[in-house]
Amino acid sequence: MITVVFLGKLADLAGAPTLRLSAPLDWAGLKAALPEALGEAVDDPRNRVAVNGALLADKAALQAGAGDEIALLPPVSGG
Amino acid sequence: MITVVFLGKLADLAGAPTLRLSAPLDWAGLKAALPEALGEAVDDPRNRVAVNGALLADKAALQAGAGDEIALLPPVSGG
Amino acid sequence: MMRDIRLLDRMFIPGTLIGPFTQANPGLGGVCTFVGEVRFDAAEQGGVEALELTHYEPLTLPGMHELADRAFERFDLMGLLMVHRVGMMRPGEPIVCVSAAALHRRDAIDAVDFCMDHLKSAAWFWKREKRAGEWHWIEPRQQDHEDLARWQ
Amino acid sequence: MMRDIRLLDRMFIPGTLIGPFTQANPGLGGVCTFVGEVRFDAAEQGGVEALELTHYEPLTLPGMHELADRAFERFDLMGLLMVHRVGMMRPGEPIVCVSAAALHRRDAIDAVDFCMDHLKSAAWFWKREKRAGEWHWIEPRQQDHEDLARWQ
Repeated sequence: MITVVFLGKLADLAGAPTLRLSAPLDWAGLKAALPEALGEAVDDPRNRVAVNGALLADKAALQAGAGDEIALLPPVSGG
Repeated sequence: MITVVFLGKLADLAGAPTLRLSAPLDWAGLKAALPEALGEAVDDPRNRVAVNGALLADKAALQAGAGDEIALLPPVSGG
Repeated sequence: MMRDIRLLDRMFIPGTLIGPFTQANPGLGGVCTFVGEVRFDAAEQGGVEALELTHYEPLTLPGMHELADRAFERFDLMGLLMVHRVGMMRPGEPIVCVSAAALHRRDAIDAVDFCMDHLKSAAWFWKREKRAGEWHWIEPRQQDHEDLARWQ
Repeated sequence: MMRDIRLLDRMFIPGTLIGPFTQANPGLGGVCTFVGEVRFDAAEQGGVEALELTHYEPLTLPGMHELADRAFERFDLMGLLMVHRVGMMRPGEPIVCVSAAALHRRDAIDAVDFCMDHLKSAAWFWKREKRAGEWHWIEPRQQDHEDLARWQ
């Protein structure tokens, strides 16, 4: 299984802070597994993606396997 | 009498923090009453003069009477 | 070199951090400290009832350490303290404390300014406020982006 | 509006001033504080044994009040604390403490920066240091003049 973590507004859209999906997943596979509104939102270039704490320069290059954690990160809003 | 207060380096030159002189005093009178090295030093445009806590825009306009306090102020060096 | 970078999930009292931090940097010329608190905001704007700060563990603390590294490279510092609250907070509670010790005040003040601008709009935090019972996500203000751009 | 401008002729502990100052400004967004200490300087430079700060009563405190007035005019402040030591000090002792409380951090940080630059080279203080038993008058550094010029 792969854990998907939603931060900020994306957690509201997802209705939960995390989701468990079957491995493996590429970017198209992840989007297909998400509700439509959320799939569109994560495509927004302002939303970043990290795998196991490492930010991806190019989301489309996502490759995640069993035990990996994918984080979907909207723009930050700090202290 | 008029009290003359020397601050900073001027106190070193004067050898004392204050001096009492007879009233009245104008700028020429004050310089004449000071040791030569000190008289020259107070002429330096970087050294300012205050009478009773009010800075003089033009030292040459000094007019002090009995009970007045003249302060001779070298450039500041702060905290 | 004193370096103290932390995320805290409960209330803290800045003075209890700053005293020991200052003591730990003997020979310093100056210490600059900024403490940010959760604002109340006016009742007519629907006063803030609570603030929640979410972070993402694998990115947030490492990001603060990278920011500290950059501050040490950019300024001549003796010590740096950077503490940020996460979780649920009430108005009036401290949310962030940055303190920099240096031989000269310019380095201390600028380092605090630099760290605060980056924490405010370039660190991995997501903030939402509760007003009149409703949660609202907060975006960095235009001013925050302009402040950040000063360092680029 | 909290405003506390003082000359002190004995040792003070900045934390004992900053805590009450922060408490006195409820609803603030941030507090920036700078504390300057008497530096030791390296022994090879003839380490500082003592520092004496002379002031001229009729000008020094009124000058600090004018500086505070200008800070309140220039920045959007809720409170300002400005405390300066005079007299004889030893290395490691606090010599100046400026703290500004504001709704937004930019005002708090800039007000402290502004006050410090002016206290450092445009306030009525004369400073001398004792090194190897000899007293030396201190002049503002070139950097101090450049810092001051930023505000003009």
